[in-house]
Amino acid sequence: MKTLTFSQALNTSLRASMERDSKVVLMGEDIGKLGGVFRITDGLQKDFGAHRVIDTPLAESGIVGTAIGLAFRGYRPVVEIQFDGFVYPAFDQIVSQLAKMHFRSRGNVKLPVTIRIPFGGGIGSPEHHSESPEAYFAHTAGLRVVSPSNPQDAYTMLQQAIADDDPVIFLEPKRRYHVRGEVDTDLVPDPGSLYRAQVVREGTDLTLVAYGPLVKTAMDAAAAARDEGIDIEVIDLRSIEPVDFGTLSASVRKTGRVLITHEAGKFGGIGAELAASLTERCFDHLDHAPVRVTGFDIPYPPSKLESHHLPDLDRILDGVDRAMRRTPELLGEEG
Amino acid sequence: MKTLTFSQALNTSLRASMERDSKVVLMGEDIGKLGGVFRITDGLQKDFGAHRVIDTPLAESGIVGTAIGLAFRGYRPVVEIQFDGFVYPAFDQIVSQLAKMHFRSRGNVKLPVTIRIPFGGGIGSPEHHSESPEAYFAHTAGLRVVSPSNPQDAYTMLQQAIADDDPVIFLEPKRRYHVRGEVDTDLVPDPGSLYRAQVVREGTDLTLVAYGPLVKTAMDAAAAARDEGIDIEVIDLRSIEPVDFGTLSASVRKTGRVLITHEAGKFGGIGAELAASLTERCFDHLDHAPVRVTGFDIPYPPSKLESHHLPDLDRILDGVDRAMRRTPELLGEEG
Amino acid sequence: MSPTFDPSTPEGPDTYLQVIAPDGTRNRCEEIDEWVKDIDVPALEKLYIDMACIRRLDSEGTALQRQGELGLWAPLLGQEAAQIGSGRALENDDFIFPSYREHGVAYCRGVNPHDLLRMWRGAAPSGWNPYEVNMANQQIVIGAQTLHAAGYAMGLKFDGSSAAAITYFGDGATSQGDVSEAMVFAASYQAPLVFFCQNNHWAISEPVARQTTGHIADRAAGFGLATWRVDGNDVLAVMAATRAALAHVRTGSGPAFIEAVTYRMGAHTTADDPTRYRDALELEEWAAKDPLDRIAAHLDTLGADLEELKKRSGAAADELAAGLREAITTMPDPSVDDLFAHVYSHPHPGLEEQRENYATYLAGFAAEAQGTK
Amino acid sequence: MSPTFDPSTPEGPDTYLQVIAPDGTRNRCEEIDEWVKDIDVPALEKLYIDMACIRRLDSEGTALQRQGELGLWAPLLGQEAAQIGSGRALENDDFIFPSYREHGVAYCRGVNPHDLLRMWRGAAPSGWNPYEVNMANQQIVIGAQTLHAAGYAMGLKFDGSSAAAITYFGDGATSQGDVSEAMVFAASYQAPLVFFCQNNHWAISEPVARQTTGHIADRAAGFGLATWRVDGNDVLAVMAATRAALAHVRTGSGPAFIEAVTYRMGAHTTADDPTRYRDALELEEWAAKDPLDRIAAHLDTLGADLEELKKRSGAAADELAAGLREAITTMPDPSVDDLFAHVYSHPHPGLEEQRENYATYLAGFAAEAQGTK
Ligand SMILES: Cc1ncc(C[n+]2csc(CCOP(=O)(O)OP(=O)(O)O)c2C)c(N)n1
Ligand SMILES: Cc1ncc(C[n+]2csc(CCOP(=O)(O)OP(=O)(O)O)c2C)c(N)n1
Ligand SMILES: [Mg+2]
Ligand SMILES: [Mg+2]
Repeated sequence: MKTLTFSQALNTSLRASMERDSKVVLMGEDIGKLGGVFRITDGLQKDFGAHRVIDTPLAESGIVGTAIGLAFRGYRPVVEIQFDGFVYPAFDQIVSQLAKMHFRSRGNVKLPVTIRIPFGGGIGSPEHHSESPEAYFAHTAGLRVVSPSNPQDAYTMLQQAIADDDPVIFLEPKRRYHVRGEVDTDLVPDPGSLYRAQVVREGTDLTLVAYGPLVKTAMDAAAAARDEGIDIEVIDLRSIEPVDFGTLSASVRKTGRVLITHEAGKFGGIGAELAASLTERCFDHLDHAPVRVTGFDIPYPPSKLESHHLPDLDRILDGVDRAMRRTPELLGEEG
Repeated sequence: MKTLTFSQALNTSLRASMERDSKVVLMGEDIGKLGGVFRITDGLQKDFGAHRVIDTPLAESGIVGTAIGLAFRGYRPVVEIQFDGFVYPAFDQIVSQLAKMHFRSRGNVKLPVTIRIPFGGGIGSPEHHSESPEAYFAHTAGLRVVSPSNPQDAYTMLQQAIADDDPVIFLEPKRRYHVRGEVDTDLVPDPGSLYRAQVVREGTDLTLVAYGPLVKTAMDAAAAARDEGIDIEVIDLRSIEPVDFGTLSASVRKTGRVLITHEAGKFGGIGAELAASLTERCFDHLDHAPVRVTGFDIPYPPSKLESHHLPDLDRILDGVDRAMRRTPELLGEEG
Repeated sequence: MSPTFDPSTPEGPDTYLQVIAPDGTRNRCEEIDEWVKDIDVPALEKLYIDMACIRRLDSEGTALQRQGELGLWAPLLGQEAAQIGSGRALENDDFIFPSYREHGVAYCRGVNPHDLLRMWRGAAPSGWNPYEVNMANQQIVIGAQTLHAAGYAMGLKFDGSSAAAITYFGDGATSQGDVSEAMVFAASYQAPLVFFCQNNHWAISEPVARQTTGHIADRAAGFGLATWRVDGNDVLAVMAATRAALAHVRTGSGPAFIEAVTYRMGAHTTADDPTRYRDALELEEWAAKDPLDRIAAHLDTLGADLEELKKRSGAAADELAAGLREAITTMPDPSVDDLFAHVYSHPHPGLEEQRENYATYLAGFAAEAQGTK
Repeated sequence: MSPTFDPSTPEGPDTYLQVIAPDGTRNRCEEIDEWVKDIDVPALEKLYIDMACIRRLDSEGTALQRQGELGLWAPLLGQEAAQIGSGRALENDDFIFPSYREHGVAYCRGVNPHDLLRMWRGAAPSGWNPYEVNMANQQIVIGAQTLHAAGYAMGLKFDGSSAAAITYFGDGATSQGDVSEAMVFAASYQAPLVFFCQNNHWAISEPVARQTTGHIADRAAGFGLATWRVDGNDVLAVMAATRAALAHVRTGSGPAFIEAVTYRMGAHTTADDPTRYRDALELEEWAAKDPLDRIAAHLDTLGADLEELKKRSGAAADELAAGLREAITTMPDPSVDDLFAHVYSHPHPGLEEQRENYATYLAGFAAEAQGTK
């Protein structure tokens, strides 16, 4: 057991993956000497060389496209996209190439590419530095999408993602990078555990589903609700695609109420899929429609307004009150 | 009243827009002499000149990016993307620029750009020619997304989209291009009607929501269900973003059951948002969870398999049976 | 400081490298002559037969589409020299990243008839196993494959391999950002990659002048690539330039670029109607530069037995055509299982559910049909 | 056929156009001399004052960020000549599409202090109204603005306007597909657009050699653009080349490209630590090429009163700095309404609902705070 920050856990995890498999190469802008703008790759180029920690030209389509080519050749590239908002130039390569190559080649070509994206807001940055693009990727068949919420998962899940033969979009909640936690670097994770959700707090009254940056907020909300006599079960989704509906449904059947929270906009966000699927799966057990507490459907706002945009403890509790039918419904809704 | 095919209606609509406003310019690959691969712009370059019907270099990011620049200069560009699967190279320009410029410029810069995309399957094409990317755009704040299902709407909605000061993604159900229908070219549409859904068949037992290519299939399913004694209300969504929840909720509160169908994959598709929102809005009126009948979560399959992938009359009826609790639920679901 | 090139200038030995003129005479072409000095009459005859075979392959493709056996076909007519000249210059372990029109290159790779037609029939998303023939599957998204090639070539370099990568694309593709980025990456890492641009003058209905105001090869030079601009209808010039470019990239001196100036004599695809946008005169002009005729004329000057050659090439083409027809009649239709297979490399619970639900649904129909429902 | 350029070769009059040498001596530079023959001592002094002002603007930006008044700042230190030389070459109706570092160009446009700082403070997504100053808002997505500029310039051409467009971007940006596509489009339509690349040698931690193996200007030439490669620390050379390029594009002869070779003396942004990736020696080398010092030295040779000039420029800079500080203290924080305003240009029912629901939610807190809930 070591105490590591979230970013140290990722760094250690990359190092372990590179030591284990010489085909693992890192690619991205400024990941070499600088160690990446978030220092996740700090020291790795020094230790593994410029052919394994590859500073790339400034072109995201090029980065993902050449990562695909390297994977074609038997490499296992781990791409860093500098910020969430800069993944879109690579969208075509991700959606039409990375996601579809295994299907296109009838299983002949595997592309074990991991795309690491520091995502989400809360760090006071200008435009394009705080986005939550997970719904785009989750809607794309052929991709797997995961997001760790704590240093231990950061450590374990990243290695699992890299070891996976399918392309994985790995979303790192950047505002949690500095958070410290216990990390067992000897832990041998269950095979398949990468795609399992985790009940991080048991409860009986309502299921609260969060991932990445908001798991901590969800836990805080559950603690606060406890004081008001509401016993919340918190689930860390961990895998956004596939979703571990077994774990989710079991919880919702028990509690009868579910609240989903994410930073991304509401319309067509992951919350929509979770709400729709859980309604399909648990309709007769639901006491209230699934509630979504999300970012607004706006471009990510300037930093002086981001605290309004991001779901926080109060907004989650407000959602809980609605789910518990303690407050009036929103415009257009009914209880 | 004229009888026009869907494509003629679009062509006539473009012509009318160009005659009305000299700032309307068309841009795209092969839209000049060839008239586009679907001939939607047939004859327009001859009549309006190469500066108004602009054959572009083969680069979608370039097309959308320069359309933005033209709009900056006061033009009203209508972009044709040759096929759905070729819009992704332009994704960054659409999502980070087109969608956000009005917000970024604090309302100073309007980008009245219409992006026409022939979308959906059913025409026996190879990869990338049959996709349904609507969920990506609908999840993007700043864009409006519409899809006509018949020649009259094709004619009216396209002019409305072009006249709109916001960017509009205009999805044309390509497999319906050859369909004929009555078109009133003198019709003066209600302002705002572009974003309204339409009840195209009244019914009492179940609300069936479709858009674009599947409205016809939905109508056929409703007719078939009638024979089995089920009275289906069919709604043509027309506007995918914003959604006319007023019309939808009123119907669902009446019928208590809703089925949503689209060609796009299920996970994170528009059906998820509609199901989640309608559950929020009509929970106490629902007799069954909203049912989704959609494409599978796979890359669009080769043409010899596409009939399996595309929702058809039988699959919709199967969904109706589930919604009516006439057949067992699917794996993992409950009634 | 502005370029003075007019893309409509007539092409000839002044504007590109040419070894065999359209009338069959042999030019001296210092820049590349040495690379084909081993090509004697039998070797030339072999190239001729290859070109005749892929011309037949192409006409069979079009015919099969007309007969409804294929969903679509992208003709290569006119581009035989570009594809055979380059395809035959490659070593077996060189890896190819093609676009969708390189049936001739696939033929050089020994791709079998089933695999050649599978995708065009709509029976599968692709044809062959890339690793069996060292050639990636067809790429439909214009330009996307060039980045894969750049990455693969980076891998070759990291591995210390002596193999090279080559990527094929068209004149239209040069406008795509991906192609420029591929040049940036390949140059930045000095990767052993040959960019092979078949400038067939058209991107569907758009002439090459819409994509560039200068020579495509000059653009590549600006990215720091070694470049060759060759007569793409001259199989020897293409082979020579490709060999030269491959030799260049194998030394580790960075990527190379070949612009093969050729012409698409047919439609863009069987869904296209080129009479809407191009001039019959242009076609005539290019017909006079036919890749096969000029090699035949050249062989004639060397005293080869043309009649015998045409017999041999006809027989080879017939055999190929028979193989294609046989492949079509014996190709099984895909099954419902193929819908869900290979989306992921290991099970995905959501997709498994969809697969099982759909199987149950289909079984219901079967049961109904048998009256057991 | 391979380029022999080594990006680490020392720069000087052999590799770029230079009018004033670092030591203040005046070179003859035939290619562009004529374009600045009107620049007399008072005009030179004005350019010096401009550069001094934006250097102060820049140090104020950094200071304000350190004091927590700004969220971020992107220093332009070292790039004063590139920005003033080009910015002062423009006509008022020329339209600018900048990146994020062109504070100096915005200053030339007369953008007021509030608007200069608004975005960096995190108070709004952008600063000014583009149509008031003929300059688009800052662009953060690398290279994206070059396509907007190309489209705008196409519009200028369609309109028969005599104005031009200019777009600013960095050396790193040249790798982005969008920048290549912008050159393709601008060339294809012969649009009146000047591409202005500030090659400041670094893209955050990556040296320009990662992006290209040759001169950036040569790449542009390959796209058919008229190109000028100038000493970007020489305000006269930059002004001359920009005027020449503008004149070129205004004639309808197609787009132009300027590579201004300069150096980013500061950090990439206030969030960056350049000591992690670059050498102090390199900084020293470039400090010796300072854009202000060389103009002062040159003015000295012309007999100008330097002391008086520095007094004047100091006063102008002080005034600008005072304006910036005043702007910061008087800038209102954005309101919740700004969250929802301008997402669309006309009402959107879904967003309206969210806005109203959020207002109700906030009102609940206010009520609670007043004990009325
Ligand atoms: C990204 C993308 N955009 C558009 C298309 C549609 N399309 C298919 S082929 C083609 C023209 C290609 O021209 P070129 O690159 O010259 O190759 P050629 O067909 O002449 O071999 C176009 C526009 C596509 N396949 N991909
Ligand atoms: C598409 C995109 N990718 C990555 C980034 C992150 N980023 C911001 S500035 C920068 C370097 C830019 O270098 P250059 O173009 O040389 O401009 P300079 O900063 O030197 O002025 C990077 C990688 C971005 N803003 N946009
Ligand atoms: Mg072509
Ligand atoms: Mg730079």
